Amino acid sequence: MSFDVARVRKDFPIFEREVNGHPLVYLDSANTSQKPVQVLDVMRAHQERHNGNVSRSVHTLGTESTEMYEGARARIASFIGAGSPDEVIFTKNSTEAINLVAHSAGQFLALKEGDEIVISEMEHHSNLVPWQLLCERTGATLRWFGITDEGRLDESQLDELVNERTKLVSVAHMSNVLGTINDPARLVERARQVGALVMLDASQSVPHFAVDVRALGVDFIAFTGHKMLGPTGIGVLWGRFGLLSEMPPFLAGGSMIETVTMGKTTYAPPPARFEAGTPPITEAIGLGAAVDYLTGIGMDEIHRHEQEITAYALEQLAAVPGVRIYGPASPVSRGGTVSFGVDGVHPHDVGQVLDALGVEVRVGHHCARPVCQRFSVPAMTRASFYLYTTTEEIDALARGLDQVRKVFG
Amino acid sequence: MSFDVARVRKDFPIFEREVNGHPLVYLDSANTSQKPVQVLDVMRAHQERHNGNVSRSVHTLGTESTEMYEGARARIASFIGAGSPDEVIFTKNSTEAINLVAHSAGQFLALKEGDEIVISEMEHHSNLVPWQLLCERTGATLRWFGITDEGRLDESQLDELVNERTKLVSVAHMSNVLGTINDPARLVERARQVGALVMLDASQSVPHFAVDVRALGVDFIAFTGHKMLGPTGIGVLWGRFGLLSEMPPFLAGGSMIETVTMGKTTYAPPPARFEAGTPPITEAIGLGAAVDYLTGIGMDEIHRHEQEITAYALEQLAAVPGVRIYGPASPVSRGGTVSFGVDGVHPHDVGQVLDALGVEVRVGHHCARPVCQRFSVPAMTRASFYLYTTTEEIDALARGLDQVRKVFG
Amino acid sequence: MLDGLYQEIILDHYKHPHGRGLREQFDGEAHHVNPTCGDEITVRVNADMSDISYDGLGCSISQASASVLHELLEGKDSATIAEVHRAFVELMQSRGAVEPDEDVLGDGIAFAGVAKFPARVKCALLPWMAFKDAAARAGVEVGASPEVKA
Amino acid sequence: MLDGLYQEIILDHYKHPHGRGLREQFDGEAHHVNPTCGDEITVRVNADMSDISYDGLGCSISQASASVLHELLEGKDSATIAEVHRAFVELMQSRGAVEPDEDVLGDGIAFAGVAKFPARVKCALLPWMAFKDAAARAGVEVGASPEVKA
Ligand SMILES: Cc1ncc(COP(=O)(O)O)c(C=O)c1O
Ligand SMILES: Cc1ncc(COP(=O)(O)O)c(C=O)c1O
Repeated sequence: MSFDVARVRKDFPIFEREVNGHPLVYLDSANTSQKPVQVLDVMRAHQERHNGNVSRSVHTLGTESTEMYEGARARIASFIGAGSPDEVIFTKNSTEAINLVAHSAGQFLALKEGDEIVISEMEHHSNLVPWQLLCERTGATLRWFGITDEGRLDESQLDELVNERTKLVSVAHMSNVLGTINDPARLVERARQVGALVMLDASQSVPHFAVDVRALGVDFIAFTGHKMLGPTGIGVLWGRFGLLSEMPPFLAGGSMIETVTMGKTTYAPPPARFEAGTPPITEAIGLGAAVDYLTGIGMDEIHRHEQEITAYALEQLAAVPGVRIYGPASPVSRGGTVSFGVDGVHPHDVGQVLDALGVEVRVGHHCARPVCQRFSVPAMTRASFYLYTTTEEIDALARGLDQVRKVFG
Repeated sequence: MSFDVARVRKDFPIFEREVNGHPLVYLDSANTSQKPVQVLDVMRAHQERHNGNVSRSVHTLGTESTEMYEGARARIASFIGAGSPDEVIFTKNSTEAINLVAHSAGQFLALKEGDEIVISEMEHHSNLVPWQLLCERTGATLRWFGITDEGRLDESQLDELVNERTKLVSVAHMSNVLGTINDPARLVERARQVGALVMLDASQSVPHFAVDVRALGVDFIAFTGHKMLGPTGIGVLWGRFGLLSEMPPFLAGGSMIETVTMGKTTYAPPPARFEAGTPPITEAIGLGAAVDYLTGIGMDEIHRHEQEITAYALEQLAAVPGVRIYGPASPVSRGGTVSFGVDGVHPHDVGQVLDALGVEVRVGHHCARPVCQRFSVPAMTRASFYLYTTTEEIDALARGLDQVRKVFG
Repeated sequence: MLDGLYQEIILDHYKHPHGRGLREQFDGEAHHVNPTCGDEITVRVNADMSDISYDGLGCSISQASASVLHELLEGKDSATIAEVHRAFVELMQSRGAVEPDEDVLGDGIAFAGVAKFPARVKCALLPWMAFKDAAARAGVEVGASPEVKA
Repeated sequence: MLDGLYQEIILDHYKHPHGRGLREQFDGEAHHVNPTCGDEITVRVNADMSDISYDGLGCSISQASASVLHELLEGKDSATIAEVHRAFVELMQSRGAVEPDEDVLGDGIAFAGVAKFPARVKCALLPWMAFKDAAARAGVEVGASPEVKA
C-alpha cells in the first residue's frame, strides 16, 4: 500500500486539537515528535496489566515486563542493523548516550594531553559540551570541522584534522538546524587509517530514514525516543560489542553488577553494565512500539514523503520576500528541517505570530549556538517535518510569514 | 474521610488481572509500585494533547508542556518540604541521582587520598557502587557502618567512623531489604561537627511516609518515581540550593548551558544545570500526578495503614514453621518490607511456588548483596507492602508458604 | 490574541528605540543573556542615574522593554527607580492578574499583555535584570526584586 | 502449573544430589555466579572427564541440574559430552518448542518444563556453563554453545 499522509495523521490524537483557534500545524518535529495511539496503547497496556521490575524477579509480572523490555531491545537492534541486541543500551535520551561514551570510552582510551577529539561546528550542544568537559578532565584537545557557506560539513581539512593524535571523532549524522545529512564514509575511512573511534549523533537521522550501523561502519551511534514517535525518557546508545565489552561502567548501581562486596565490585557484560538502576521500562517498550509503527509504514516511504515536503517547503519559503534559508537550498542530502530568517524580524517574533495562527515552529539557537554564530545571527526560525506533515501545513506556514511581515512591516 | 483500602484498590487497574489462575497478590512494591489510573490519565493527556518539548519554544504546545513540567517540579518540591522548586532536579531514577552527586559533589569536594566517604552495609548497590567508583577515581577511602543482629544501623562507632577526614556520608533512609528506618539525626549532628556533607537514599522512604528535607537537616536526598505510584524513567535529586549552585555539571548537553562557543561553555543555574538534554517530560508530569494522589490520601494515613499491615505480616510470618525474619521483628521504626528465609528451601523456589499461587514476591539479593552476606545467606525472599496491600493478601502469602513447605518438605 | 502582546506602543518603541547605544562614561555595567533564545543586552549606568545606556540583540519585546526602561528610569531619583522597577517586575510576573498603574509605569503598561505569555516574560525582563545588576555595580541597590528564572 | 517445573526427578536430584563435593585432583576449574539471585557454582574436571566434581549454593533447579550434569557427563567421551551439552542447552533455550530425546538427555528431559520459565532457564544452565569453562581450561572444547545471558 502506498503512503497516505491523511491515514497516518488519524493515528495521532493531537491533530484533533486547535491552537489559538486554528487547527494545529505542528512543524517542530526535530524538537520532539508527536506520538501515535499505537505507541500510547502499548505503554498503557504495560502499565495497567504487566507492570513489574525487570530482570530481578521470578514472578509472572516481572517476567512479562522483562520479555516486553528485552523484546523492544531486540526490535530496535534489528531496526538499526545491529549485530546483536546486546549492542543496544537504553539511556534516558541521546544526551546521556553521548555522555556515556565521553566518560566510558574516554576512560577506556586513557586520554591525555596531546590526544585530540574531533567534532564539528554543526553539533547540537549535546554532542559538543560532553567533549569539552572530557577534554577539560583529561587535557586532550578539542578540534572541529567547519561549515561551508552552503551549510555542508567542510571536509577540506579532513586529513589534517583527523590525524595520528586523534582518538575519537563524533559528528552529527544530520544537523538539527541546517538539515544537512552528512555521509560519514570518508571520515570513517580516515579515522580507520589513524586508529580513531567514530561516533555518529544519529538523533536526527534514525527517526527519518533507514540507518544501518554496520553499513555505516562507525563505532557508536546515539538517538532518542521522543524524536521518533516514542515517549520522552528513553534514548539509545548503540556500540560495537567488542568495544562495549572493554569499556568501564559509567553510571553505577543496581543491575549492572556481577558480584558486589563492600570492598569490590565486578560488572555484568553489556548491555547490563551500562544500565544502572531501574531502566525506563515502559518507555523502552514504547520505543519498541514506535519502531514497529515506523517499520510498518516503511522508513523508505517516510523518507520519500519527507523529501517531497522538503522540496515543496524550500520552494514556498524561497518565494516569501525577505526570507533567507540557512543550509542546503535543495533537498539533495538534506532532511526535512529548514531554518530561516525573516529580514528585520527577530525569530522570537516570527514564532509568536506564527503560533497565534496555530503554526508551531521553533525559534532560538536550537541548542546549536555555534551554527548561529557561523551564520552571524543570534537565532533562527526552524520548521521541521515528519511523516505526518502535509503540503497544506507548509502553505499555512507561508501564509503565516506574510502575516509576520505585515505586523512588523 | 478515613483510609479505605478497598476504595484505593479500585484506582489500580492491574488488580483486575489474575496470575496463574489466581487473583493477583502483589507484594513487591519495594521493587516497583503499581500505578493508579489518575497518574496514567494525566500522562496520556499530556501525550495526546499537550506534547511539546520544554523550555525551548515560544509556541503554545511547548508552553503548555513547560508549565505542566515545572508545575510537577513545584508540587514535588512542596511534597518533600524543599525550600524552592529550584532544589528539585529531575533524573531518570534514584541511581542517576546518586551518581550525579558522586560525580559532581565529588568534584566540588576535590576529593583526594586520605579523604573518606562513609556509607553503610545495608545500602542498595545504587548507594554503594557509585561511591566505590568515586573512591577509585580520587584515591579517597570508603568506610561503612555495620548492621546489628536486629537489622539496625550500628552507630556504636559513629564518632570514629565519621571524623575530620570524612567528606560525605550517604546512607539509606529505609533499607530495601530489612525494612529498617534509619533516623539520621545523630549522624547529621556528627557530620556537621566534622564538616561532612550528608546524603540520604530516600528511595524507600519518600514513597511511604512524610519526608521533610529541612527537618531532616541533610544536604541531598534521592528518590525514584516508579516506587511511588509514578512511571518508570523518572527520579529526583533534591539538594540544598547553595550547594547545588556551587557544584559543576555532570551530564552535559542541551538546556544546561548559559552560553556556548566551540571553545568554552558556561552553565545555567540549578536545576537546569543538572538536566542535560530533553528531560523525561511526561514522566515528570506523571510523578507530579502521583504526588497529588499520595497527598490526596495523606502520607500519614498511608504510613498508618502500612504499619498495621506490617504488624500483621510479622505476626503471620512468625507463625509459619521454619520461617526466619531478617530485620526488626516489631513494626517500630521499620517500614512495610519484610525479608525472610524458609528453612531448607532456596528463595528462588519459594518465589516460584508463591507465583504459581498468584503471590508476587521478590527473591534474590535485592541489589543489596552485602546485607545477605551480613546474615550469611546467598539470597532472601521479600514481601513488601504499600497503601493498596490488604490483610487478605498477607493471608494468601502465609497459605502460600504452607504450600512451599509441602512441595519441598 | 496577538494584539494583547504586540501593542502599538511596543512596536513603536521597537522600531524607534529611545536612548539606544552604549556610552563610554559609566559606573556600572552588566551583560545578560537569555540562554534559550540567545538574546543579549548590555546596560551601563552612572551612579546618579543621570545616564542609562544600553545595546543588545533581541526580539521586539526585549528591545522595546529596554527603550521603555530608559525612558522611565533615566535621571530619576533612587526611590522612584526602585518603585518603578518593582512595579514592572510585579506586572510581568502577575500572569495578567495585576492592573498596571499608568502614573508609575507610563508606556510600561503596554507590557501587561506580555505577562500572559510565560515564554516572553523573560524577554521583557531581560533589560530590567541587567539594569539591576549594572546599578548594583554602580553602588545603587534597586531593591530585592523576586528571583527571575531564565 | 508448578508440576511442569518441579518434576519428581528434579526434586529427587535436588534432595539427593549425585557426585556433589569438590575433589582436589583436577585439570580445569570454573566458578560461575548468577548475578540476579546470587547463586554460585564451582565445577572441576579432569582432562579425560573421568572425574567431574562440583559444589555450590542455589535453588532446586540449579542444584538438580548440576547433579544431572554429573550423571550424564562424567566418564563420557568428548563426542558424547559435546552432544549432550548441546542438546541440553538447546532444550533450555527452546521455550518448550523442542521435544527432548531421552536417549541423549536421560534425567535431563525433566528440565523440559523449566524451558517455559525464562527466569529459571539461567538457573538450569548455570552448572552447564561453568562446566564448559572448566572443560576449556582443562583443554577440552565442548563446542560452541549459543551465548547465554545472565
Ligand atoms: C534503597 C534503594 N536505593 C536505590 C534504589 C534504586 O532505585 P532505581 O532503581 O529506581 O534507581 C532502590 C530500588 O531499586 C532502593 O530500594
Ligand atoms: C542532533 C541532536 N543531537 C542531540 C540531541 C539531544 O537529544 P535529547 O535532548 O533527546 O538528549 C538533539 C535534540 O535535542 C539533536 O537534534
